[in-house]
Amino acid sequence: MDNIYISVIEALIFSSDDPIPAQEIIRAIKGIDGEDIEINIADVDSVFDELNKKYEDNGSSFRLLRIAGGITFGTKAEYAKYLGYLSSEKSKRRLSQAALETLAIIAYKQPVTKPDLETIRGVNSDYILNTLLEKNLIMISGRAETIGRPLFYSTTDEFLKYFGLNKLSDLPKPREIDEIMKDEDFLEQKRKIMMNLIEDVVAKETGESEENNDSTIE
Amino acid sequence: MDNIYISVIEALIFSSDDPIPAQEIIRAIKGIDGEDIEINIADVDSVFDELNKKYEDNGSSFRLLRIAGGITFGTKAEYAKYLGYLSSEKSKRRLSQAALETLAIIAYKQPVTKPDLETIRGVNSDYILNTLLEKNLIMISGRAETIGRPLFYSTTDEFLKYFGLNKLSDLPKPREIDEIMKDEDFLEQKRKIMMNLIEDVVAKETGESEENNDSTIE
Amino acid sequence: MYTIKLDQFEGPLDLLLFFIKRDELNIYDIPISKITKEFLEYVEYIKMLDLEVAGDFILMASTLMHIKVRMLLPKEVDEKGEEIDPRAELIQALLEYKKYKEVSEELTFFESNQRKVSFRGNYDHDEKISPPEYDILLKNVTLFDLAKAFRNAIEGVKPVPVHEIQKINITIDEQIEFIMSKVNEFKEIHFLSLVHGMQEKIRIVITFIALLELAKAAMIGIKVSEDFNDFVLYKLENNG
Repeated sequence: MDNIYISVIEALIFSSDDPIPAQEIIRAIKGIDGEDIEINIADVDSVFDELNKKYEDNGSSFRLLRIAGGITFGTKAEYAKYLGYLSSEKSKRRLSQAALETLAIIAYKQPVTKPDLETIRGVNSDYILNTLLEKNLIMISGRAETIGRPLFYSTTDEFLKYFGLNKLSDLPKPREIDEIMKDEDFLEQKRKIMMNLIEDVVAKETGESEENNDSTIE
Repeated sequence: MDNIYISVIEALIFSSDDPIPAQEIIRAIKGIDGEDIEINIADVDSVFDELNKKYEDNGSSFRLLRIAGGITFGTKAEYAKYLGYLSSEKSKRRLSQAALETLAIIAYKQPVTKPDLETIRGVNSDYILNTLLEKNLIMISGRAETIGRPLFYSTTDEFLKYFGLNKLSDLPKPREIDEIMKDEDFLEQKRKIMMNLIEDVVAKETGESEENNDSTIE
Repeated sequence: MYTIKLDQFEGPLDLLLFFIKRDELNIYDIPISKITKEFLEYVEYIKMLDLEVAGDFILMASTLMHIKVRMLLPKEVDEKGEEIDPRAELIQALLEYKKYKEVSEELTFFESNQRKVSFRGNYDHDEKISPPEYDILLKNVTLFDLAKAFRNAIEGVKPVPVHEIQKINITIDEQIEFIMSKVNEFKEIHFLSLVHGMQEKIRIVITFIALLELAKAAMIGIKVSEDFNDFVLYKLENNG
């Protein structure tokens, strides 16, 4: 095997979304450089050892691992606490999908009670509500006058800060989101209507209204 | 800064799935080893250079890049064809001319409203805004105080990452209108389009997969 | 008519720029009649193809017609008495659009280069230890902390089957006195130890209300406990 493939193999392992089997590495190299390229599983195996020796010698914080029949990179155990610190920090900042959904319902329907919220979401929301309260994104803002006088939930200033809003009325209106999201069919319809209108204007301006023929628009 | 942190910094960057800002690296190290640890942004900067020199010297296939205000590992361009052979991610479509145009306007005029954007482009932009929002290249960033209080759009970190930019000011400067006027033949643009074309032909010849449909340039 | 691929044009401004470039026209002196005529031909063609973008092209056609009509009328003047060129706005729009179109062409280069870079694909095998104590961020007592501690206290009470209605003689004033005596005695007392041994929920409720009253009247202080399901009542020095 040509030595130039050491780096190619390293790049393939680095960028693969899953541990990459040696076979796949060979397939990519032959796929690009031709079937007659000399490279086999034993070559990949020795590149594995060679690269790991290089990482060891130059004090790299990562090394190659064999996982589930493939090869992948992993960082060494001695850095585990630093990486753990960051990932726990990150998870604190990232809202899970369920939390986001709940937060969205509260943001748009506030003040809202837990029963109303759960009717909308269709699932028990105790845990999520607690999490959001703990993160200070929502607050208890009073009580409904309905039976059982359930608590009202509303969003906090922290919520506005989190989403970079000045005030609640800056939230995108559901109607506006619909407008951006509406499918092409609808746009097409709208355009046709518009075309019709503008055509009339153009016809009038140019004084050609008698020749005007709307056959293109049904 | 203690030299032991070179490897810690390498591990933190290697293990972060988004470009990691120097501040965050410092936060993780101080979070674990104490606030009195001596490490600052300049230290991280010099580790950046030091590590990149190491990767260069030992023929590594990846190196550190500054993207979207953070640091991340990325492969060198020369391995792109091998990686593209296996990864569908790399063979995905380029952005259309309409998308690029819209992004350019948003990038320079941000925050910008849909009406303002459409005035410049001269076309309805609902569909393209939706596409860019879905791709997370732009985001809703607030509301204008003008009549109808239309939503503001801005670019995201993903936008910076997509174009390999560290910060918005790294964007190419638009030419002044006077300058555009002088260059009636648009020579520069022609040259650029040609270069891009050649690049694509080369990429295709070296075997980018057939799903790769560069429909933007005929 | 030249055969041009219509989907090459991002909109009417793009098409107009094409005409100007192809015919080497002076952008500041666009022959409106000529360009309008040609533009309308394309609009017909676009309509025939029923392209999505037709509406925007027709809108531009109507703008061109407006300009054409205004060119025939006596010249308008602005406040300074200078003649207004009916084409001025269109020219400005064309140049503005061109500015961004140029940049978008440059962005294509950044895109090309960046497409050659791959990022790390798999992060599943990095060794990580997440220290749980970093999850604790709370600093101040909030209504929620208070309510949660209260609920925990309520849940700590074992449900006893009661078959006869019992009258419990307890008042807020009594509990205020009770709390003040405890606080004066111990300087600090945890809520859970304050209500420890209380058998009836109502007694805990009344005690809780009493301590809220005291806190409101600044007779006692409340602060966070290390156990986040509890909190601490403490004696305020100026009331001693």
